[in-house]
Amino acid sequence: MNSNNVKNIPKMAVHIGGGLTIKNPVMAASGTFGYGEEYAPYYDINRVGAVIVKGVSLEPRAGNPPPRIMETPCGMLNAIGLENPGVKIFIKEKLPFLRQYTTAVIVNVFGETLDEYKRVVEIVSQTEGVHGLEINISCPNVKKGGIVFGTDPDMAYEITKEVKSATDLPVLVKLTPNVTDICVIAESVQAAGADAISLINTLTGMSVDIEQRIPHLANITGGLSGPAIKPIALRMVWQVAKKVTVPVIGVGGITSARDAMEFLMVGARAVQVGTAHFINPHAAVDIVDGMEKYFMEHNIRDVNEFIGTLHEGR
Amino acid sequence: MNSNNVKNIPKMAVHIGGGLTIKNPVMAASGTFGYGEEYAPYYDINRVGAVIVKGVSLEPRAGNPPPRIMETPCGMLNAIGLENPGVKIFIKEKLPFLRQYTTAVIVNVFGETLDEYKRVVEIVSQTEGVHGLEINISCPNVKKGGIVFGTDPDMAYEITKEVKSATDLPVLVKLTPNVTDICVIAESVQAAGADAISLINTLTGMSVDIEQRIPHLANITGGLSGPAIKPIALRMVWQVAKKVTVPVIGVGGITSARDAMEFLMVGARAVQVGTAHFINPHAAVDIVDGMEKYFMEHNIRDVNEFIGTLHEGR
Amino acid sequence: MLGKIIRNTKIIDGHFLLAVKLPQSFQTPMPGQFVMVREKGRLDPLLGRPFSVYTFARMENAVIVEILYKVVGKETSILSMLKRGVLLEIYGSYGSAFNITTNTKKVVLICGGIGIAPLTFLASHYWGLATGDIDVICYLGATGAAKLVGVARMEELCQGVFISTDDGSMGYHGTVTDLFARDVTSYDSSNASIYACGPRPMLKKLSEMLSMCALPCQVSLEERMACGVGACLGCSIETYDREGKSTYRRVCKDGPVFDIHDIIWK
Amino acid sequence: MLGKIIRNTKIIDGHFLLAVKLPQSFQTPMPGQFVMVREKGRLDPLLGRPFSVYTFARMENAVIVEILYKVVGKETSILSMLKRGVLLEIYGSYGSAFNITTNTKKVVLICGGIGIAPLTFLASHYWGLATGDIDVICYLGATGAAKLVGVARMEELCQGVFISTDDGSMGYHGTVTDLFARDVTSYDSSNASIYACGPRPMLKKLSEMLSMCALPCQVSLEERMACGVGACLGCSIETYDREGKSTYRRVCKDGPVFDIHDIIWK
Ligand SMILES: Cc1cc2nc3c(=O)[nH]c(=O)nc-3n(C[C@H](O)[C@H](O)[C@H](O)COP(=O)(O)OP(=O)(O)OC[C@H]3O[C@@H](n4cnc5c(N)ncnc54)[C@H](O)[C@@H]3O)c2cc1C
Ligand SMILES: Cc1cc2nc3c(=O)[nH]c(=O)nc-3n(C[C@H](O)[C@H](O)[C@H](O)COP(=O)(O)OP(=O)(O)OC[C@H]3O[C@@H](n4cnc5c(N)ncnc54)[C@H](O)[C@@H]3O)c2cc1C
Ligand SMILES: Cc1cc2nc3c(=O)[nH]c(=O)nc-3n(C[C@H](O)[C@H](O)[C@H](O)COP(=O)(O)O)c2cc1C
Ligand SMILES: Cc1cc2nc3c(=O)[nH]c(=O)nc-3n(C[C@H](O)[C@H](O)[C@H](O)COP(=O)(O)O)c2cc1C
Ligand code: FES
Ligand code: FES
Repeated sequence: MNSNNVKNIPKMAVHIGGGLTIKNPVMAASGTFGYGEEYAPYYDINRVGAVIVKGVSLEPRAGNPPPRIMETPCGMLNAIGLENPGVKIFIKEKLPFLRQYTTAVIVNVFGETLDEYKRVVEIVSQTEGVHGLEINISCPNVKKGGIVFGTDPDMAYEITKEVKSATDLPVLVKLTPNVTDICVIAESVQAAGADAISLINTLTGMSVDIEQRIPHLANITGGLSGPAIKPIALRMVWQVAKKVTVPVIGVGGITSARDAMEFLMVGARAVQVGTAHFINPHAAVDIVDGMEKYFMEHNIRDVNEFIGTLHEGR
Repeated sequence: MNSNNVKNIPKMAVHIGGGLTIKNPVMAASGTFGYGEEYAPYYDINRVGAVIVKGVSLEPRAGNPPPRIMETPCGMLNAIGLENPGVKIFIKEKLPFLRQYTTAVIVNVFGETLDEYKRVVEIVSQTEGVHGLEINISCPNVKKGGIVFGTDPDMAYEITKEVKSATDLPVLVKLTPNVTDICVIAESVQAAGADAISLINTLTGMSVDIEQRIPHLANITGGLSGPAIKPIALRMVWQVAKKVTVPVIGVGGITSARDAMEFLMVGARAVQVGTAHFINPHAAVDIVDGMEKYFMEHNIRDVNEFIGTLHEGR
Repeated sequence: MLGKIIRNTKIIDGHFLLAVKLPQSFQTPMPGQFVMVREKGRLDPLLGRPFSVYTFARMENAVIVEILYKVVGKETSILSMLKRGVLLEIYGSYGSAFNITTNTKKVVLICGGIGIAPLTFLASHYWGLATGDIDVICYLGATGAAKLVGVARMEELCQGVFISTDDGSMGYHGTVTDLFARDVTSYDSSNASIYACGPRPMLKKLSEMLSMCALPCQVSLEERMACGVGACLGCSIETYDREGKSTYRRVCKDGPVFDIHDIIWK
Repeated sequence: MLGKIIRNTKIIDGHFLLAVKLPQSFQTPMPGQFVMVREKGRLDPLLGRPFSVYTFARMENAVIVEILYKVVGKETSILSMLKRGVLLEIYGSYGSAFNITTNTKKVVLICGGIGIAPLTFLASHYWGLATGDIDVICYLGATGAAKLVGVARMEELCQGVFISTDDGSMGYHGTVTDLFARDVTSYDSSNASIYACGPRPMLKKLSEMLSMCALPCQVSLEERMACGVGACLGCSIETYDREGKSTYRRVCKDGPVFDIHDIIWK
């Protein structure tokens, strides 16, 4: 019985575009996993498919003034403001830690200008131990940041093109959900050469303290993440997966293996686990385990057999 | 003490545009309160500021096949498909019931063409006992329905214009949140003559049954409502209230007096209570009571003193 | 309306009996009617869940409603862990009730699994009629002996209780519809009334069986609900209208009790 | 990590003592460190909440952590209603600890309200050092006598406990910083170590007071948290870096214990 089970361990590897195959379809989402070190005491990073590090920019950024987070029903708002030590310190001080693992390291990058995007990408691409790039064209927290790029198909196209010309690494482009038609943006970045599309980033939200009559966040608005947004993320992944040919990576509100499988079923090639880490530091590994267990119980031998198997008719 | 309290009962009336003043700023949101009859056994409808009836169209509509609803984290998806008996039967069989109350009756209307909108509006406007119209340009459930109008500023302008020319009733235009820039749409409908702006309608979402490998809703996608969306609704109301001069009416995830007051504080002139009715049939009245109590405790004599009092700086 | 849990105990594996104390103002339910239940203050799960009234007692200083429930998902799991003293929000009584008639000789109850709950309440009403000339016969189906719930109470209320199990571990080996099928010809449309509640496939099969004879049959249906009062149109199902055309009806308001032949089974 | 509630009892109005049994693998906490706590399986409230370790015991077959908490909002209200046997998700021990030194003669603890929790754990460590030549003195402030919590335990661990209440209902009439101000000159920077925890205005005032003398002071700060491990950058506060320039530091990872003079008080 037992040896039989071992034989039946499902194949979990997935190809997420640009020639990059990861060992299983569960990644840590950018900004929720730091640079890996913080969560390393809680589980073996080798167990997840990829780690996407906190967004990195050309220069260091201090981020927004506190308070930066607030809880909302089944969700949270954050206005970190893309605080990061800048690409140079990232490479020198943060990246070496992640090199010790066999897990793919994907560097999330952003900039305030096309040129900045390009320059960060160039620097990261010359560095060893990086397996892919995720381009954040969608961060809603910084006034001059990603929001403009990610909501306009032409600018999204331009950035993608620019980034692609600056690197040989696989490029995941991460979209913002704060748009009228997510498919237009997705098709645009695909046309510009994106190797994969990650979605969604956070939805812009707000919350106020009626006693003090002030917003809970110093930045006034913040990005909504967590289970609350899962239905929206799932819908967008489903829409986009039908429209594009490149792999789609689903993110938004995933806290369990079942959540993750919902995304795979509507067509995501892989998923990212974000806010769930905060409520359970082992979330990503628990999800890998839960998925493997489900596949074994249901005699699914390869996760690729499961992806996109939703029956839309009744 | 007691007589003092009575004297201190705060003034709750608010003007919500087009000359329409309602007795307090709490309304029942369209589609969540039927035509009033269903909730009448649970509280005195005279206690709320206005009742907005389920969306009415020119011809009867059967709605979407079941299943039509699914719960999500702190929210729910619905794909009712705007089922309604059509404007004629509505006027004959549903409206008379609501006439017995002193509460304002606002009729939510929609159509699939400009002409349909206009014709429903004309018919409703010739009817006694209607105090205002709410134009749903935002329902995401019907493929050929409101979604197209509400996401395009020009079409939103056109409908509003058309509707305004067909009625003397105050016209609330209800916006969809599934857009890149809610302010553009809001400004557009204001320019076309909208007397007030209601927001938000539901966000498009989805949920799937991984065992059966089918979407939970027969319609595949549905509209997300409930506490989960409150931060998004609040942010949009805040943004729009800063941009337009007409009254803004906040709706989305309000379940308590505190929630309602958050909306007033960011600039909403009134609020609508939707999904909360399902979890507590007295929700709207409880909110009126809670608000009055809060105002008395905080020595606020008129709700209008409270509206828009958020301090944005720190 | 707030109710306080006074008992919430496991009856058999995965099935609980919940007793809630409610204020006097709680409206007296009729068999087939249901209540919407949630834990006070919780926003996740958000919506209340419908449960049939299993027993009801109005006393000098309290009203007590009992609910017999099966743990199947999110809310029922949470419910099963709540202890005495916890407050629930309970709204009701909602929905249509079974039509109770004295113009009958044989009342036949066909229960699949937890479908026994509303039919037990119905049986207690026939028992309460105490006419002496109506026989209440109950057919009770479960997947196996270990899943049979509420038998003892049914036996107290009925003149006959016949059991079937899918695995043959008790009573007739087969489905409850098959068990009933063996007797169906012994009932006469002029003096028998059938009531059924259970999983949809069971009711569908029953409907097919009964389409061949003229026995009147009322069924209680289940559907996901939001409001429970007919306002949201979320629980609609396809039915035949008077002219035989398809029309949506709300399980919460137009039902949950329907004439079995009005339903378009899918 | 799952922990089981073994006790959760009200100590005084609005304050509870929670004891949780954890597996042996739970890492031994140091004074000042905290744990993130939530009810198992709940998604609303979503995030865990940080609580200082109040007491800790590693025994043959279990580890027991005690938390002293005050009910202030959503999660703490829910916590206060949980009964023995309920499962909690507990992660930790997180954050920096108070620097414990034997190179001191007077340990001064300044506690505002529930701020007594981490300082009690600290006191027990000094008590455990059992050097015999360190005096632990505690200044304890509360709004009123009825809100004083944890005094008895503090008294067991300290050489002196001085109480202040805002309303004068017990001890010194005034704030705990005012009470301490009367004695501050009696402490000497060469042999006294100050530790403080309490509401921000209290710590700010203390900081101003201490800016005039050279007494070393460590404070434990509170901030809303998401991850608790330093990954989300959600709990940052403004501090001075080595060159005296403003820099953000994470309360969860770089703190919660800071040198009082490193904080930019707002
Ligand atoms: C009028 C009526 C009376 C009912 N009476 C009883 C009763 O007396 N005892 C009892 O145990 N149950 C009864 N039910 C069923 C009960 O409402 C569901 O079991 C309950 O809603 C499941 O909630 P959950 O959160 O545990 O499951 P979920 O996590 O919501 O869902 C688990 C599974 O149950 C299905 N389900 C969810 N809601 C319903 C529903 N309303 N009806 C049918 N299936 C559903 C889901 O599709 C899913 O497959 C009744 C339902 C109705 C409509
Ligand atoms: C390192 C650390 C140790 C702590 N130790 C203890 C302890 O031992 N005992 C104890 O009772 N409390 C302690 N706290 C405070 C405790 O975390 C908060 O009281 C708790 O998070 C409130 O949760 P809630 O859901 O009840 O309140 P909410 O509903 O979230 O908020 C209620 C009010 O409390 C404020 N608040 C929320 N979270 C925090 C927070 N993390 N810090 C300060 N204020 C907050 C909110 O701004 C709001 O005004 C500690 C906090 C930190 C950061
Ligand atoms: C605290 C926090 C910080 C984040 N920082 C980044 C970031 O730097 N770059 C980025 O692309 N996304 C960032 N995100 C977005 C997440 O990667 C993810 O897209 C989003 O949170 C939705 O997923 P979730 O609901 O699983 O968290 C951040 C999210 C959170 C909560
Ligand atoms: C079941 C249901 C039906 C609805 N029907 C309508 C409708 O007919 N017309 C409309 O403008 N909005 C409709 N809405 C949207 C609500 O009026 C409201 O804008 C939305 O639900 C957000 O508010 P809430 O979170 O308080 O429910 C419906 C919402 C629900 C849940
Ligand atoms: S549940 Fe709302 S109409 Fe039936
Ligand atoms: S709470 Fe996440 S960094 Fe401190």
